[in-house]
Amino acid sequence: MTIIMLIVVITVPFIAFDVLPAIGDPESPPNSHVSDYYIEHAIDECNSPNMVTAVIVDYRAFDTMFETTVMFLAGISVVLIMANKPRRRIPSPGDFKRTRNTGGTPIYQTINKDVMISTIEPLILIYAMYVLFHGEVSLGGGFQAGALIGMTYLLDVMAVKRDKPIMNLTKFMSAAIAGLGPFIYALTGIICFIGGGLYLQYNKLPFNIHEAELHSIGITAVEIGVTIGVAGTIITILNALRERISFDDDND
Amino acid sequence: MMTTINAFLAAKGIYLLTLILLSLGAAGIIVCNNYMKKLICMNVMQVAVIFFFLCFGQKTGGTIPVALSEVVKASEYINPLPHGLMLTAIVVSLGTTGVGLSLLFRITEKYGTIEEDDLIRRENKTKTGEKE
Amino acid sequence: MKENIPVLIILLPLCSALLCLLLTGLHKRLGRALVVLATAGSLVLSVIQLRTVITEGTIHYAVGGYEPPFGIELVIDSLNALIIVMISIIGFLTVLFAENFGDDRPVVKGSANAILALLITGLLGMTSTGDMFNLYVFLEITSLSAYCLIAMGGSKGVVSAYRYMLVGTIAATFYLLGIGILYSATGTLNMGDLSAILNKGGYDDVMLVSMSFLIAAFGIKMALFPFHGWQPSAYTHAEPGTRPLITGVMGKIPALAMFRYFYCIYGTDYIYVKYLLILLGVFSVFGMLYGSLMAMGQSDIRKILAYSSVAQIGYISLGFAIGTPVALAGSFLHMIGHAFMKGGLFFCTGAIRFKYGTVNIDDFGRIYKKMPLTCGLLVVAALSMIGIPPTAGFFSKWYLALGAAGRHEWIYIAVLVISSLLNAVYFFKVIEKVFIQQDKGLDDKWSKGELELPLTIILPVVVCFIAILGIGIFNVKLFDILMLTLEGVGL
Amino acid sequence: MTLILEAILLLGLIGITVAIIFGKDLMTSVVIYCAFSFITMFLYIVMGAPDVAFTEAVIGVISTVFFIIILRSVNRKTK
Repeated sequence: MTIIMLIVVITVPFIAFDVLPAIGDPESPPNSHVSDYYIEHAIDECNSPNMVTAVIVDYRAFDTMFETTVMFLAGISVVLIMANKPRRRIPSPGDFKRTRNTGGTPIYQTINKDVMISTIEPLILIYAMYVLFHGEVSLGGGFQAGALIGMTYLLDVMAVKRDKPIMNLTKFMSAAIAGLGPFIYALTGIICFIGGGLYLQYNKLPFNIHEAELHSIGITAVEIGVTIGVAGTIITILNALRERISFDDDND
Repeated sequence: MMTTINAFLAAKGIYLLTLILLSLGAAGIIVCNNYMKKLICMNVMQVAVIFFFLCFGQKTGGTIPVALSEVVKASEYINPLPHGLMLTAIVVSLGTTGVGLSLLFRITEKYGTIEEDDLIRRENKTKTGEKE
Repeated sequence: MKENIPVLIILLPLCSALLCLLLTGLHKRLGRALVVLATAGSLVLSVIQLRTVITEGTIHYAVGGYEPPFGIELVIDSLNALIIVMISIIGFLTVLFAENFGDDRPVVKGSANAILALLITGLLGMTSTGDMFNLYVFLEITSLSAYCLIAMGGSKGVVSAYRYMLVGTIAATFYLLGIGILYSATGTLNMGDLSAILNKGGYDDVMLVSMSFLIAAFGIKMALFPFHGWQPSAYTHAEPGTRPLITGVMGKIPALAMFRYFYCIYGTDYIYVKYLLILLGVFSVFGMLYGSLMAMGQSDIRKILAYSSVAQIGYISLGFAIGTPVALAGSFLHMIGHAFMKGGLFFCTGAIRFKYGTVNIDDFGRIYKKMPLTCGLLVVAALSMIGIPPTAGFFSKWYLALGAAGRHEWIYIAVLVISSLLNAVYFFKVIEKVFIQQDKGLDDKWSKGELELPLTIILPVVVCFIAILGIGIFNVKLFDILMLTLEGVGL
Repeated sequence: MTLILEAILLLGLIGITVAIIFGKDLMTSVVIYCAFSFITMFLYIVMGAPDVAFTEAVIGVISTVFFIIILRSVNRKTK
């Protein structure tokens, strides 16, 4: 079958070429050439014990700025693709039932759905704030915090029966906010110009504080931008999808 | 006995499994008749590449890349660079999935089906009445 | 402030895209005005940057202040600067042109302009970055905005966008695999540092395996011959307002990235280089013949142009396959010329569709009476695609043939001539339909004012007209600028 | 020790992919895809990449919910 043929075609040259380094050894090129600089200088240069955050937001900050832009781009394109005015040639059963605004949440009341989730949501949001602001000390960072906020909105919209969703963002407003996130990120870079440095050079930020503090200010501002971008995008995609999908409860 | 398995896995085994996962994902995109299954197989392929990239950062006996006060030598920590890169790749795969799903919804709305063969048949039918 | 120009060129369209939705909320036309201003600003900056590159040589810009192997670096040499100017010009014209197409609800207008600005940012970033993984992120931005712009072109566009997305993601995955293998062998992600390590020798296997992945990835992205399955339907059904940018420029930047990997990083002294050149030559020869043959049988002008794009990409990769500096200069001259030719032709088709609403060339009878300027551009672009002397197309083919003669590749010269003749067949068919066929009595939907078309369509048409002739006349000057970087490169 | 654990988890992933390709009902494919992203998160933890595991967990949940939202308007039975 095609799958077996494909696997054979790919594995035969794989065995022939001995190209990849063994997995564990510390002396293999990727572990010795550039990464030792990151490991040794993460603390004193970027003031962040979490080396992964240092790599993401300080050494390779240009990557992550365009990464957040990709998220914003995905959010807008879902809005755009869903924004056509459908001339229904193929009537789907959903048309004949009045679509309630509950978004498919079951009508029946249960203890865990209504009570528990409403109590858990603020805890998740607090945890998201913790993950955001401790990005460089412990694990976490912008993406994780933004995704957590997005997940709280998703949990609330899908599970709890409310007439108005908690954040009540229209599709347009949440897309605009999702755009604001990466702009904050780009703005911190532009502010570094004023301080006379190159783009995203945190120790040239114009505030007269000790250089290590400047790095943490830069990193926190950038993480806030990433969080707003990611959370806004997830909320935008969710609103756009839910608006067009005709939910009905008794669907088999 | 354990060390020989370990040695084989370290040199070639893990890469072989990743390669099989990748080729399965690629084969799934080609073979599956349903468009949503193609999207899932696309995600599988992206996860396989992310795992492939993370394999390079491994160090036997290294701790997670968060700096502890007493551990100083560089060979103690796992390489942080692939992790930084792969955060980007994961978020890109979420973006692509979101766009793919909204495209899928538009296809279902217009042609009523997401099976490859029905879709091509209905596409050719509408080609005669093409206005645009 | 002056040394920050390389980043500012990328930043201006990016920030305008991010704020575009917010401002469209405040006022209907504000968002679009910001995007137009930003692309105009980046056009001016790119011209300044071209001047500084010619006078002072390559610019190395270390983002974030970290030296290259540790931080990300932007490398702008004379080749890059020229292509950045070309992207900015066509981007600016497309932003003007896209005003007349698409519905005008604020959400849709704001997001469409934002995505167009992000496509320009992605293209600008892909040309100027000097870091492997950064190229992947820009590749993703370009592809995602291309999927959405193609999906906006009606329900048939959605299906072709979905197929393009699947193939595009496979290409991105192959690209990641390619740089993964390179990273595992050398440990660095910076292109300059990478070529220094690779040229020390002993990496022949690694280079062959990763180069095959990279050829597959860039082949899919630039629609080279065996990987071009997605391209005709995607270019045909793309959103009419942004089609010039997608077809004209988006297919070319992966070709530049392939050149960067092929010649700037790998050089030509490892043992497998002959086989890879032959492979690339075979792809481009078949691409040129297939594209021209398929284009002859179409009646829809967009399909003709889509298939002719496959042929023109074959010319560019032919320049890479030959390898001498003259042939490389010819292929880049063709890349820049073709961007204006293809962009110009799609500006014409968009203008005709805007005025008459038809794309079938059978009912283009005698439209030159009412639309003299657009038909003028149609003729000039068609002549330059065929390769008639005063226009840009002839000189790029001339340098390609010169390079091929230098390497005694007679097959390539023969294919160049045959493919130009095939181009002549279907382009003269289009010209004949426009001028000689009797009038179909089309009712024109737009007839305000004495101009044949609104200003935002006339300006792109006229600029492309001047650009095609200008490149043709000043090609020696462009050739010298290109030779600044291409001197040492190649066989 | 970790290498063997990684190999076992990878075999699990390959099994899930085969099940998705040859499965008939879309809803089971989506649910299996959620299990797939959970095992991937577990794999990243075993490999010592907690940041990546955190992101994969959250994004796996969100993409599964998007799949299920779309699945409501798509015919579940596939050929």
